[in-house]
Amino acid sequence: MTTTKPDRLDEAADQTAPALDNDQLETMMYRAALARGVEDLFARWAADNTFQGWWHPGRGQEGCAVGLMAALGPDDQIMWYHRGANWPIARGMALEPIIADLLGRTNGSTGGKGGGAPHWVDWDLGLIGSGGTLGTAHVLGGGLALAKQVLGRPGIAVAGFGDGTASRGTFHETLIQAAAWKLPLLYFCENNGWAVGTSFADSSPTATIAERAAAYGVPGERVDGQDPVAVHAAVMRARAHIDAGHGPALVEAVTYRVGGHYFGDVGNYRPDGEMDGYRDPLDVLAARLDPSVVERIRTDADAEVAAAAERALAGPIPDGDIIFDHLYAE
Amino acid sequence: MTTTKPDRLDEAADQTAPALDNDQLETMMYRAALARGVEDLFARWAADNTFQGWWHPGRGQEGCAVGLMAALGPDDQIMWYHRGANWPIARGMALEPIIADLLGRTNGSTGGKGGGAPHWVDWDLGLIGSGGTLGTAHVLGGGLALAKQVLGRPGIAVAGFGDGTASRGTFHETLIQAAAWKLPLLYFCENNGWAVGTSFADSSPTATIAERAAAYGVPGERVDGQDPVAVHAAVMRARAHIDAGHGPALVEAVTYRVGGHYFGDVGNYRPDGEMDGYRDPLDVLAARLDPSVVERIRTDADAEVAAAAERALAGPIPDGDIIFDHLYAE
Amino acid sequence: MTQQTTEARTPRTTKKLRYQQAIGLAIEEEMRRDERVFAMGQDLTSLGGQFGLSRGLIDSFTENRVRDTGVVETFMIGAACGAALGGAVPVVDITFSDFMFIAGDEIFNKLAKWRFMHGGTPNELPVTVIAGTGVLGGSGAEHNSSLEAHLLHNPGLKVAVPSTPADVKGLLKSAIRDPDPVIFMPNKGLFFTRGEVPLDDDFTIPLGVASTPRQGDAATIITYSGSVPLVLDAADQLAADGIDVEVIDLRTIVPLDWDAVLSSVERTGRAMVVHEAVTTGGVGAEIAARLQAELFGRLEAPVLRVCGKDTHIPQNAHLEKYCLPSVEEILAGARALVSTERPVPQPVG
Amino acid sequence: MTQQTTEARTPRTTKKLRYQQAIGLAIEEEMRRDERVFAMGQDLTSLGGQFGLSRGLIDSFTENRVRDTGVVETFMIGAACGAALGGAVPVVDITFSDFMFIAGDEIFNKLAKWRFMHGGTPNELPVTVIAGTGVLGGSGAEHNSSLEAHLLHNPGLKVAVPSTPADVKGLLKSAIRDPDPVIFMPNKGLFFTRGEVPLDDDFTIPLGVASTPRQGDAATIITYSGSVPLVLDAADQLAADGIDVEVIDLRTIVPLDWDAVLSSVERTGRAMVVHEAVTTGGVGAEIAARLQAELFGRLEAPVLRVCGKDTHIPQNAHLEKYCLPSVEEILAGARALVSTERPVPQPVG
Ligand SMILES: Cc1ncc(C[n+]2csc(CCOP(=O)(O)OP(=O)(O)O)c2C)c(N)n1
Ligand SMILES: Cc1ncc(C[n+]2csc(CCOP(=O)(O)OP(=O)(O)O)c2C)c(N)n1
Ligand SMILES: [Mg+2]
Ligand SMILES: [Mg+2]
Repeated sequence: MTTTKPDRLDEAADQTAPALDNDQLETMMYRAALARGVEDLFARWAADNTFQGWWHPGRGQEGCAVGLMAALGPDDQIMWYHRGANWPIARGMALEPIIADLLGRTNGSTGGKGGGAPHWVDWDLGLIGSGGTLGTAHVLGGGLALAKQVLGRPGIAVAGFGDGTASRGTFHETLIQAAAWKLPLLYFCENNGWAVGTSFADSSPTATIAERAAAYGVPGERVDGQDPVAVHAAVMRARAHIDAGHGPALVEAVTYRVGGHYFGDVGNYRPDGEMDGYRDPLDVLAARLDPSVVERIRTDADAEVAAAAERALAGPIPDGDIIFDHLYAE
Repeated sequence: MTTTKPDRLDEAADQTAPALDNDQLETMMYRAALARGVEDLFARWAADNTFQGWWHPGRGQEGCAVGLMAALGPDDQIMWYHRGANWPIARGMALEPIIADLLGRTNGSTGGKGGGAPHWVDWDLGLIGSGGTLGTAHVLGGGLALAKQVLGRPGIAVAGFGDGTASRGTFHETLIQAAAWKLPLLYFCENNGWAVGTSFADSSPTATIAERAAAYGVPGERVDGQDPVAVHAAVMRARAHIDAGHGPALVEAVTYRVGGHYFGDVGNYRPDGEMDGYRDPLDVLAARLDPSVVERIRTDADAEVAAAAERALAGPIPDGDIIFDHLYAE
Repeated sequence: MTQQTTEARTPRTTKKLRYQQAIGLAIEEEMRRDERVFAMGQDLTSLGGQFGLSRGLIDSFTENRVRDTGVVETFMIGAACGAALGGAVPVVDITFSDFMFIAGDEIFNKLAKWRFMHGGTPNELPVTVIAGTGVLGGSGAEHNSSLEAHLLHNPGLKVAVPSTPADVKGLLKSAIRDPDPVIFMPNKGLFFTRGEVPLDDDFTIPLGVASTPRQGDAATIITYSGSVPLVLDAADQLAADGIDVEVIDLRTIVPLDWDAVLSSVERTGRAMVVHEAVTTGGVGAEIAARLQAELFGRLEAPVLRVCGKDTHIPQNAHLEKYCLPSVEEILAGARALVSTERPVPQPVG
Repeated sequence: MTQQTTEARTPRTTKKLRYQQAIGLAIEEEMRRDERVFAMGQDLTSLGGQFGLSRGLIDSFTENRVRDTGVVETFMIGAACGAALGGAVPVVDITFSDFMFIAGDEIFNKLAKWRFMHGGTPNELPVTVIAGTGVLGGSGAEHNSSLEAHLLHNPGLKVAVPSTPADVKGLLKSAIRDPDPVIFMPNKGLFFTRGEVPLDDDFTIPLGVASTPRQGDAATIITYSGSVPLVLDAADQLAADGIDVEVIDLRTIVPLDWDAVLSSVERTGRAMVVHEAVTTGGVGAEIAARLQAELFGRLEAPVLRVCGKDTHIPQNAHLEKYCLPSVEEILAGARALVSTERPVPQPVG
């Protein structure tokens, strides 16, 4: 696996892409549609103050998560990060606990602790959680991979992060140690070109994140994050390396932050023409399926989102005394 | 500037080495001899408990510091690290305050605060100090370079560190920001093959530290640290890059830790034959000079060390109340 | 009865500003005054930082003096320390004070210990770290801790915790001019409060001098930062019942104005501490420990702490109020405090 | 009169061990008992860590379970947290407790807050961090801080501070078995002290139970870690003068055994706290604050703190003694404490 230049993304993916069958593509389409439906819902709710907190929209980045998750198995564990709800949804987590967490209800996956920018968790799916300080996923994801190696358990650990977070010291300390120990760790970077108001192009000393992997003797590949099939293929290549016992790998999915950093950020720092060439990942995926199937999938997904939203809203607001819960084991 | 393999070190150096005149070589020889004399002194004093504390011998690594300092100018500022006294001595700092610091006397450069593994400082020489936690030199050295850029002041900042310390997150955060801002910063790594009892060869995922610089779009060069002239040449190349406004550069000087990690560490974890091929940097330097000159230099250096040791020992032990000094500005 | 801060020289003029704006104003004035001052932080040029504290700064100065960093907190603080050693005067916006732990070595070891370790060379280390404290609705356990007690327990740093826009300006300007590292902690919950701010660009408030926004004899309430408005509100309600409490706003935690605290409590004989930080091991513990030692036998009641609960702030904004001291708790505490009778000395054993 | 710890079931046999060795023994026993337990740290296989705490461990286990890390402190703690989430039971040797600030985010935010933020999923987070406290002659300001008060002020962690080899073994085994993250702080100044250690491999000491190595009625001295031997020495000298003080060794700071502290001080009416950490904002502040609140009017004298000076530990080993509480200071404090007369209540104002 070598670093590919952005302009060669599609060819690189096509060369070695393992086939995705139609069922898999439909599942991917369905989850992408759910994720988009939740994005739409949260945008409405943010605008009318149905929830309080800081929502970081993931709109436009659904393709990364959907492609990634299609390449993961049941033993894999995931440390995701702050943007959107794409990761848990693409992994197949139920919507009610996702939505209820945002609303701060007890039927949320954190039992009422969550809200706004939630820390969704679904233990059985290997959705271990996320930290509020950037760089958490590197060290904790590295630890999940370490546990697998120590205990001889199958699967890999995924650490998800953005382009800005690649600068954190934890990126470095974890990758160097994971490479030395050959831990089963996938670094999955969604490079959406922005860290709040700081552009990757203006602030990065390298053209890509992927090329930085070489400093750790680790393979790094850049892929078009708008194409879930290409992402899937890149992750499959990375995990072949990891599964063979060669240690960590890095995939950089190039994507777009369609909205603001958080809901309410108008983004007037963004240059004109930035979105030129933008492809909606749902359209890219839809093009691989029969239009009538896509139509049905989107209708079904919208219905599931609406039903889950209703159930989520019906959940109770937690009592004040839960603030003392979960500080220590019960 | 490109990464050179260890076996090509000498040729690379010879290709572009700026000439060092005889005076410079004699100064280098003199300072190397002083550094070795201080090493010998401290080893005796450690053995007979003349001082308390943790001395990290720098024996065998004198060539790195002497070569580096020969390439620095009066405006340059230095954050050095824990090993030996080679750095301040090679920079030309007076011996009495160096030795008295080790002894914990008030005529030490830290006025009696220091001792054992001291934090020598000589403001006028740009010897700003050192931290006790590894990785300090990266961030603080980066800050010195930043001040130069902000204030438009001449010179470069040097951050010194060992091979083990290259793994710290501060290495990464500083180099990425320094590269983005094109700060006048030199990373100078003394790779002595060991971090306490952990060997670089066994624990590093890359063959060199130098090659890691590419992840930051920064030139990295590996050089034979036993040859002060080669080190000087490499640093001159690095600083040409920095002085031209292109931002940071990294030099990795390959050297040997002749002694234990600290005085008293017997190093029974070290493999046989490790020191095969070891060249004493003083011999390497001496070979470039007239033997009689070398003889005189070493005699003079020994005399200076002995005289400084005597003055240092005559210094008073500080009063207890200095523990409250220097917490805040006076 | 609210007292004017005494340090304000008769200001030429004042202007009603948001707390948040006073930060940008102070930085801008100090950057004009001293060429060595520069600002760095994440997104300063695009947003004025995550909290917009320095919005507009980039219009007045070059990118050389208003710097956008990456997500590199150890560099931000460590390089500020290094830049101060190099002769510059950095103002670093680390946004949430919780991130001080990311740069924990740089804050607690470098900034606090460097000069001590190096025998006072250099004498000055003028770094200002802006580290938002208090609670920003819905930003969760890793963004809302109040950490001033950690700084109090680690010598070598100064700590400012302003409660009004005028204090923000006066204290921040003092912090930037101060030769020591200052952790300046604006309270995120006060960002949108407004108040008159002196426009005099030499208006400063010395570090280490508390204010007394209300005088009274019934008891002393010692507080600071986001708790000050709550305490003043409670004090108004108590006054309506004829209970006149004295309110001391510490304004800085290091140095802590012990003279103001001790002389007030000596007079009132009753003391309560109110802060948002977790009760156990908080600043209130030190104040209680010191008061009971220095005024033993002169206190009419034990020193009471009405402080943050011993837990973290959940992400769910709805739960935040349960974690923090409320006006009701302050009122109840104050009523209990003023009605406590000193127990008759009892035989021990 | 020294009291046997009550928790030791009649041990099959004991052995005289160095404090330091008891650490390795506890880790080894727990690694045999539970396959999920593994150790990591710098130079574990070559040296048993910087302090030799786990010397010989690599002879009994594979490198899969005894791991040498690089100089990667954020990884060491963060990955321990992640590994515990992944089902392993890590024991991490971070050597000097000062380095906790390097991994400050991982200690104060991740280990302490993760389960809280995730609604108690998972319930358990069994991480043991070995973080040497106290003073190791000549290792300087960044290697000798006593940081337990920072941990007390940050809910979600447990903290052990043993003073004897037997307590080391009993508490460390409890820490490794505990479902919560425990910061286990051996005192570097005690490494070479010796004591009888039960060899029973089920010998544990519960976290949160103080010991009372000496009983007495004249006053209560509350202490822990490296200060315990000094206090016991002082207590012996006081006993020779007919003053019998009670000595409480807290053994853990979180949970803190308030029952033991309160019931003793209620009986003696006089209390002193002795610890190496900086006085201001230390554990002594919390104890004093709590005692004056709960035993108001029942204390014969103010709670006295004889603790570390408000400064850092210089590199110069000769100066260390000036920073730490000494037997002389403890003696002087105790004598003043037992002779204080409660002042006659005075009119206030
Ligand atoms: C350690 C830390 N620094 C700063 C922040 C504030 N912050 C939250 S998200 C964000 C931008 C991160 O950018 P990137 O990693 O590219 O992810 P994106 O938001 O683009 O998905 C920042 C700076 C934080 N939460 N943690
Ligand atoms: C952050 C930190 N971690 C660990 C240590 C303990 N320590 C002191 S020197 C050293 C080895 C450093 O190795 P290297 O960087 O190669 O320098 P060398 O000692 O070989 O000169 C270690 C681990 C420390 N002082 N600071
Ligand atoms: Mg981004
Ligand atoms: Mg080394």
